[in-house]
Amino acid sequence: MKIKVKYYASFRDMTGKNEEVLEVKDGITVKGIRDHVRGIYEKIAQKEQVLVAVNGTFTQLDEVIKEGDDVAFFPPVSGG
Amino acid sequence: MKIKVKYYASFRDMTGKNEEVLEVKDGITVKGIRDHVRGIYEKIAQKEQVLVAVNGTFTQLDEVIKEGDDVAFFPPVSGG
Amino acid sequence: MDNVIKVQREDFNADDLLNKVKSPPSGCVVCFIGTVRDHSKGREISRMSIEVYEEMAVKQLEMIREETIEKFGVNDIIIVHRYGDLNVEDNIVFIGVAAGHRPEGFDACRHVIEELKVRVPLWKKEYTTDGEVWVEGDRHE
Amino acid sequence: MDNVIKVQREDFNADDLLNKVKSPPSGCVVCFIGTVRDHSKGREISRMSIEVYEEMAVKQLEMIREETIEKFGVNDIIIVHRYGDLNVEDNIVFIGVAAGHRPEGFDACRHVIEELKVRVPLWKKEYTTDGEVWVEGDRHE
Repeated sequence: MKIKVKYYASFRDMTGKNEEVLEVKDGITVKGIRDHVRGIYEKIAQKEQVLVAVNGTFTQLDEVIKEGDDVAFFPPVSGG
Repeated sequence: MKIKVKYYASFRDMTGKNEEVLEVKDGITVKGIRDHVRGIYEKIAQKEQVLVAVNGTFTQLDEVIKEGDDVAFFPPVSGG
Repeated sequence: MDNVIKVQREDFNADDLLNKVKSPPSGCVVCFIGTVRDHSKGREISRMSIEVYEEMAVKQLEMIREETIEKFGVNDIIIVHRYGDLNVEDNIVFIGVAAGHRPEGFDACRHVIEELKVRVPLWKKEYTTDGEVWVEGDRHE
Repeated sequence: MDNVIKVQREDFNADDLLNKVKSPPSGCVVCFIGTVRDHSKGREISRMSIEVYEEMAVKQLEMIREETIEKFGVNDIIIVHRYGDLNVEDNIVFIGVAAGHRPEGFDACRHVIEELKVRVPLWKKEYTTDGEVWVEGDRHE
């Protein structure tokens, strides 16, 4: 299935992209798609903290991603 | 010697005065003048907390009052 | 001390005070604003008046300000306290602390209000459904 | 949520926000205002830009607001966070907590900023003497 992923802050710089559509296997988990992205971008692979949000919420690593979900990748936040 | 004392908040209500001049003996201490005022006003005598400030500062009970000092009597404060 | 300690009848503007206290080396300002509550110890409050022993209050606030800057290592503190007649929801006091980081900002701001409540000669009189009541505050040790 | 959570490019007016958050049953408002500091980790900062994942940030701030009101029993909370280009001393964030009494007001205000710093998708980029640096914040557990 196709999943649209978005990149923020330093992850946008590392990927050179705001967003892209990834072809992943059905039933992929949050951990699965994180490994997938780490496999594409070495700089993200090297980051200790890779945060993933699904539909604007932090989720468990074993949560299954569904087609149409809004998946975002970003480094630790630093607002405030 | 003559000492001018001022009363604030409920102490002004209890004494019916903003201020008055007391005739006290030379070398009187803060505790001495407090006892003097308690001796005049029964309602102040009944108060557990009688605060005394000399020249705008809280002082020790054994501090000696000098002629011309600015002595103020008031209940526990409640600003903020 | 003209700009950092004020005991006044007039209301204050929190945004103006914030702009006055903040500074380039500070990363934050922590503010405490006291307001007139519509109830106190189960009684309904219709309005309030605040009495001040002004000369001593200013002196005490200056001491608290300097002690707090020293003790917590914060950059600046502004304190404004009102007196006179106030209505429910009116501002009573503004304490603004500019600090490099938030832990000392919160601790210092809280310290100022705690000290103010035991050391600064200000007294609230509440106009309640049971009549006028002088509020007696925390004990001064 | 229109009036209590805002993620915006524009500056805010702290006095307007204070007037919005306070209420008759509240005795105080505790505010935290984050501002752009002129240095960070020994480097001089000339300006800053803040990026936001806006939809998620609003959702997270709403959750933090509701959790904090519930946990600390405070009356109301307003949170405004800016994004975009900022200069030294500019306002970044306003958190205002209206509470019946000061202990829960301070605790709740501090809780909001601590949670914001780990859970809300906002990122600072500092323009320093060594170039542009993305700030990486506290760990999200």
